[in-house]
Amino acid sequence: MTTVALKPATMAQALTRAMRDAMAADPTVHVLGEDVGTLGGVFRVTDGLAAEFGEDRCTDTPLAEAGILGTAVGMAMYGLRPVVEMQFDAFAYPAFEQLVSHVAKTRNRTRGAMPLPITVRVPYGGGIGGVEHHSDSSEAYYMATPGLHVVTPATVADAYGLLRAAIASDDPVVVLEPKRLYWSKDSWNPEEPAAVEPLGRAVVRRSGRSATLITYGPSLPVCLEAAEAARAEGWDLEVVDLRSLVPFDDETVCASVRRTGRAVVVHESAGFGGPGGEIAARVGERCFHHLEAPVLRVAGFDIPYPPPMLERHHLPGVDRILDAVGRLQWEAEG
Amino acid sequence: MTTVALKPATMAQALTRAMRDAMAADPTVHVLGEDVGTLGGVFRVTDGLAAEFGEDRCTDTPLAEAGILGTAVGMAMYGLRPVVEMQFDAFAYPAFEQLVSHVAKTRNRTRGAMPLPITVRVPYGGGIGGVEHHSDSSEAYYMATPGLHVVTPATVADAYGLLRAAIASDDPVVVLEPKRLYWSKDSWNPEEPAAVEPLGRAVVRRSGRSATLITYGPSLPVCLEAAEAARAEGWDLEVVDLRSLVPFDDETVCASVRRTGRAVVVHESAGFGGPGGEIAARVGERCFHHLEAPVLRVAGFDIPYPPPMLERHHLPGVDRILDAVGRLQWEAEG
Amino acid sequence: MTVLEQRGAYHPSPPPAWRPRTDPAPLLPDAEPHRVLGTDAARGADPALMRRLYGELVRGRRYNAQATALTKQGRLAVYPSSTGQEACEVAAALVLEDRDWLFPSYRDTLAAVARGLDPVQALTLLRGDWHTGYDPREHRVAPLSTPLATQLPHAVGLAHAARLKGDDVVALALVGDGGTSEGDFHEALNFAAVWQAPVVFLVQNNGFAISVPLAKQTAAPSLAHKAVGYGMPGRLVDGNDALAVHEVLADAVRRAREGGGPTLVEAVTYRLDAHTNADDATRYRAADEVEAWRAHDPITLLEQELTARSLLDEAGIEAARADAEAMAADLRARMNEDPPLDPMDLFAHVYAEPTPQLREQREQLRAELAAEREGA
Amino acid sequence: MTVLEQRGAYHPSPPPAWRPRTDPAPLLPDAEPHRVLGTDAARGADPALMRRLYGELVRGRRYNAQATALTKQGRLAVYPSSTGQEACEVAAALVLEDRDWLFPSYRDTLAAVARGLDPVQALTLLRGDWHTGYDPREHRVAPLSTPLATQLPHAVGLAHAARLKGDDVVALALVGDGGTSEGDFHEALNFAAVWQAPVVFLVQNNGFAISVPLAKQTAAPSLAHKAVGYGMPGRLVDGNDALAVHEVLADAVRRAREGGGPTLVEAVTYRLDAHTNADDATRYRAADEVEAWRAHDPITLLEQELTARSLLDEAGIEAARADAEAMAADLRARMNEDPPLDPMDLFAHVYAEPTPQLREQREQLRAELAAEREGA
Ligand SMILES: Cc1ncc(C[n+]2csc(CCOP(=O)(O)OP(=O)(O)O)c2C)c(N)n1
Ligand SMILES: Cc1ncc(C[n+]2csc(CCOP(=O)(O)OP(=O)(O)O)c2C)c(N)n1
Ligand SMILES: [Mg+2]
Ligand SMILES: [Mg+2]
Repeated sequence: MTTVALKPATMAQALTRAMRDAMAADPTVHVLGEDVGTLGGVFRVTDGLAAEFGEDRCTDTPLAEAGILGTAVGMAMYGLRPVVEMQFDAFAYPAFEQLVSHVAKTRNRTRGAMPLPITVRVPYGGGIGGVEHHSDSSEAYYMATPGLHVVTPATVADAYGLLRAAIASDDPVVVLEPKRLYWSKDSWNPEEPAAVEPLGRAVVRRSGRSATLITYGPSLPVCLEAAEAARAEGWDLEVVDLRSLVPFDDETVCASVRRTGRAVVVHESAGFGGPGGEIAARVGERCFHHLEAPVLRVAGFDIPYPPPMLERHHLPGVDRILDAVGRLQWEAEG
Repeated sequence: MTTVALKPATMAQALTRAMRDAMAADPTVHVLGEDVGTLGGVFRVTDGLAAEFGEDRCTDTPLAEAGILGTAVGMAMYGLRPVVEMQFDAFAYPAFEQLVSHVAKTRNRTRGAMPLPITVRVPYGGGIGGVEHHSDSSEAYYMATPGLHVVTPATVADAYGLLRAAIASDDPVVVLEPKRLYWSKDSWNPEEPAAVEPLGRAVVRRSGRSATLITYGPSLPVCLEAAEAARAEGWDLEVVDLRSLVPFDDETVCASVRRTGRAVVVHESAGFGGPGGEIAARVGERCFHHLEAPVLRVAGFDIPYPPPMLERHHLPGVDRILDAVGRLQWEAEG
Repeated sequence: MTVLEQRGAYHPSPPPAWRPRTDPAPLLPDAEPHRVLGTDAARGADPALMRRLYGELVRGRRYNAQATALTKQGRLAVYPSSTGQEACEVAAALVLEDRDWLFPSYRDTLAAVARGLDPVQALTLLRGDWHTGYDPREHRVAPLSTPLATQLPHAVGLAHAARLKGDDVVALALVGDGGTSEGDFHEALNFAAVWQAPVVFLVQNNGFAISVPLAKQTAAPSLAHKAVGYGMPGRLVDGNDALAVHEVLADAVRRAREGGGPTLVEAVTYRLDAHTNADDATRYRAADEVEAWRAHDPITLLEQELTARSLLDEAGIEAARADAEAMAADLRARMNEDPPLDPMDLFAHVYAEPTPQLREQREQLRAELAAEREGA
Repeated sequence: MTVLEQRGAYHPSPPPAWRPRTDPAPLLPDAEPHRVLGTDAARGADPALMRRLYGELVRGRRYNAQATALTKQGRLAVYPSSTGQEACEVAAALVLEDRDWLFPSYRDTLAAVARGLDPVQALTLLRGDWHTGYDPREHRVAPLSTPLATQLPHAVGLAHAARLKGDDVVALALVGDGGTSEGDFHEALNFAAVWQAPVVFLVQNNGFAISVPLAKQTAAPSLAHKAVGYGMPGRLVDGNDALAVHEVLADAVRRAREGGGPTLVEAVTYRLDAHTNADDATRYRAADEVEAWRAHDPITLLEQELTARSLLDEAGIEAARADAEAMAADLRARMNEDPPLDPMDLFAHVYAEPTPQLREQREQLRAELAAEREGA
């Protein structure tokens, strides 16, 4: 094995590369969506694919999300592997019926005779100063839909690995791409075969003994920053990056919480009815006797996503995370 | 006050009566949906409204759910109070974008200048032998959408009271009507003014000391039955009927759990990402030091709703509830 | 040149040089529904096809009656009958080649059966032992679609995929008059036209969407007129004239196969039975309306033509009936047996590999069932 | 008789007596977009209207330039310019009575401004201090709609409600060529036609949906042809001819007001700027295409007509420019001030009464802000 120099790349570039490699490796992989062809997508994530593989492989569709996902279902029925781009989180809602009633259920409906290997890419979340409908965190909707896999990368390498794994999966996978990490950079070697992550594995991003921050996607960098800041308060925080919301990696999460005895779930999606409820409930069920304090949640408020000038007050930041850590009943410890 | 003889009625009749009374009291109340007029709805819940109030007040729409909810938004903008019927749970999905991006957000979007007093009635849940798409429990989607109220009656009186309150509310309310309770009967006095329940209040349906069953809608009768059966095992179960999922009545729920020290959340919606996660997490956060055992959940499996002949295996029944109660670490108690 | 590039580059021109993208005239349906039976054109029709259609219509009518009877015996959860619409169902099935695909709605089990599916398999959804009783790829019949119009984009996507692969495959999708109001109808037809996908849309306009009559569904001159707005031809046909439906569909299928793109066909027909066995049609329509349509029965129409041309005699009619009876008897017998059920199937097909969570739940159910068996 | 009953009872008839529900001929758009400027018809036009339109076009162009400039200075989060489309924006605003309602899309702040809204209020969404900066009921301007075509059913519902109340109100809804592909477009137009709602749909076909040209959006002869499928008239107009747009819209509004039902108008125009300030239009279109459209500029077209008819001279042109400059200077000055912001607003309008959960969260934020202030 030759040593390959690691090259810095953005998450957007890693996602592009994942599609390119998948298209080159498998002629049944097709990309479709609004503006994905000539323009290369409004985030340029499909940049160059139409030029390299032609318009039939990377197709600008009419402006109709149910139509995009619905035709993708038909294409998958005929043996293709469609990769669909929804332009923004809130613009995936028109496709909700196709997603819930067909994409998620067709394998089961046909007793496995007709799996639908469809990847649905959804740029999601806030923090980019977008106007209304451009910053929704919609993961709760997808998590509550049996039949879907739901993954969300937080690092450049995972963006590549999870998207490759999603496209390779014989089941539908919703890939939630954190918009505000699109331009985050990292050194990363796409030639490394290990770059293709299996779906369903969480990872400990930072080891610590005091408490566990359970997070994913756009909130990972915030949690890592909080963990650094927590050292000043004498807390040594562990940070778990879920990467896959469905299936959920109980093993990694619970192993961490059993070790630390305390946990805070962090995400920017609204708290009520959000992913954190499921996560905190699971941890509560499975780690009850290891818990020194209730599992707390730091989440976006239960409000429609705010306008750009107010979003910083909504998004969980370092202070709000540290505040929650501070409420983990430390006095009760010793 | 004269004494009025209580008359037995079905939940469906109480819902009809609620709309009739609201329409008689307020000329801005309009009912619209598929087959709600001449036919009186496939469940006959709007029976007689078109005859009594005319086709303009109770309108058969074209077959298009986004169109129904979207036009209801426009009607509400002009000062009407539309009551929309979605024919079955899964057939509300085409209206998802209108619901999430407009119905839930317009008051906030306009700083309160343009509230949308829309009631969205959704017959939901299984247990009626319906074929696919006729038995979905979709409450997790609505709960995760800030700006919506979400209520679900489990009794005949609440069906009337909650629907009246929903129609009277200046905010959008999703009324989840448990299909399998449509024909449940109860003695009930619609003349009683107290019949109009305020939104957001849970109620203790059965007092007990051993543990709390937290439930709502279609699972309430099952929980009450389980509580009866539990007596044989020596457990005295309290049963809380949430009635309102949004807003959530932390007070009533937590008061009960603090008293009993043990809790099981019961619903037929899929467990993962379902309402029970939020509920268990809240109870865990708020009642941590009162809990003798982890908050457990009894829910539908994480699968697409099964075909009629297999649904009984999916739906939480008495045995599955008692089994969970049995796992509440009783030995640890004394 | 790729398939999609064939549609030609976009050369926008300022209004002074504006011209329509497509000539609308050939897209417009004729003023009257196309008819063959009872007209001179019927004389040119292929006797073998006519006999074949006749046999299938008679079987179809019997199949509908049998399935409805099975609901009364609790052997089907529900049955949406296509009685009165058999000409559409049967023509849709017969017009396709083996390699083509059929996309039925929940009302179209008969089309699936006429295409060759075992009726017991076709009825699985409505019997309630599973959602789909056949392998769609084996029969090239998509699962019956319950959410209205959602199957239409599937048909477009499949047809498009086949064309991309260079396969000579046409998709035919069925939808009701009510279904044309759904957004998915619109999006599917638009995608089909833009992509020039080899797909045929057959709207069975049976006058009602459950209780809602056509006048509350649309104000269009006809449903076929919707085609113009997508740039595809719209065709109007007497949906009770099996020969006419077959002819119009055959034209559309040929056109699609030759790369001419999609067609929208509206077949004007009538649902003689209630919406389903659970529906009470007297609440929203008068008996005389139903009777008027009975006088235009698809079987009678074809039978008259066949007997007038001496292509069918009493014996032939008898034979068709006997064949239908045999099918019904077999169906009855097999539906009267309880289908095999395995509760573990609930977990088997949600994903290729069950998630850890599903594995846990599977074990829970397994234990419960074991306890149940012990208790029993 | 109720409003909805007026459409008449449903009398279905078997195919032998089939007839179209509506005569399609009058619904079809003309073969050429309607034009007034530069034709004999312009001579009959009202000079006052022409001058008014001209003044607004000049203001509109300046408004677009100013708003785009504000994005560069970080004073707007984003701006989707309507440069080149001012004739549509302005005519849509001017054609309405005070009591009528306008339903703009995200691109149509200019229409709102031409209707009389304070530009600072109209730009609130794009500035980013709140989602809507005005009370829709005060101005009868619905919030700018970002999810494409979702505002169309709102317009239908509002117009229908007004009609039910006996009010003489028309709703005019704006949508782009791309938006016509959405299911909501279809459902809205169908509801409007079935209910005969007093609503006018104006499609600004500016050739592109972001990067996607019309040829990838539709294969229809024109977007106006979509009207036929709903049973409403479709009208095609040169969208850069302000007089023509105004005339066609005025006809449609009058028709709607008189109970004649909805109309679909397609205005053929062109987006001269990029999709938004964040877009790079050179990635998907050539400079000469843009130049060809510049030669058909809505302001020049009207200016030529006005000067040819001596309704406008250099001084008049100067005055219009000066007026536009003053508006721009005022807008610039006010947008350069930071808008007042109160984070507590996040909780104030989610519901009429905040839920207990929101009250908790509000207190949390209040405490955080207090701590922040102390820390600072
Ligand atoms: C999206 C959706 N909405 C509502 C329904 C409930 N529903 C089932 S059949 C039906 C009427 C369908 O009418 P039409 O399309 O004319 O078909 P037909 O029943 O006449 O064959 C309705 C409203 C559904 N199945 N799917
Ligand atoms: C439902 C939905 N899908 C996608 C988008 C993202 N988007 C914003 S503008 C646009 C193109 C709109 O094109 P068109 O309707 O022609 O209007 P124009 O921008 O030309 O005015 C797209 C795809 C959106 N806003 N809403
Ligand atoms: Mg029908
Ligand atoms: Mg456009």
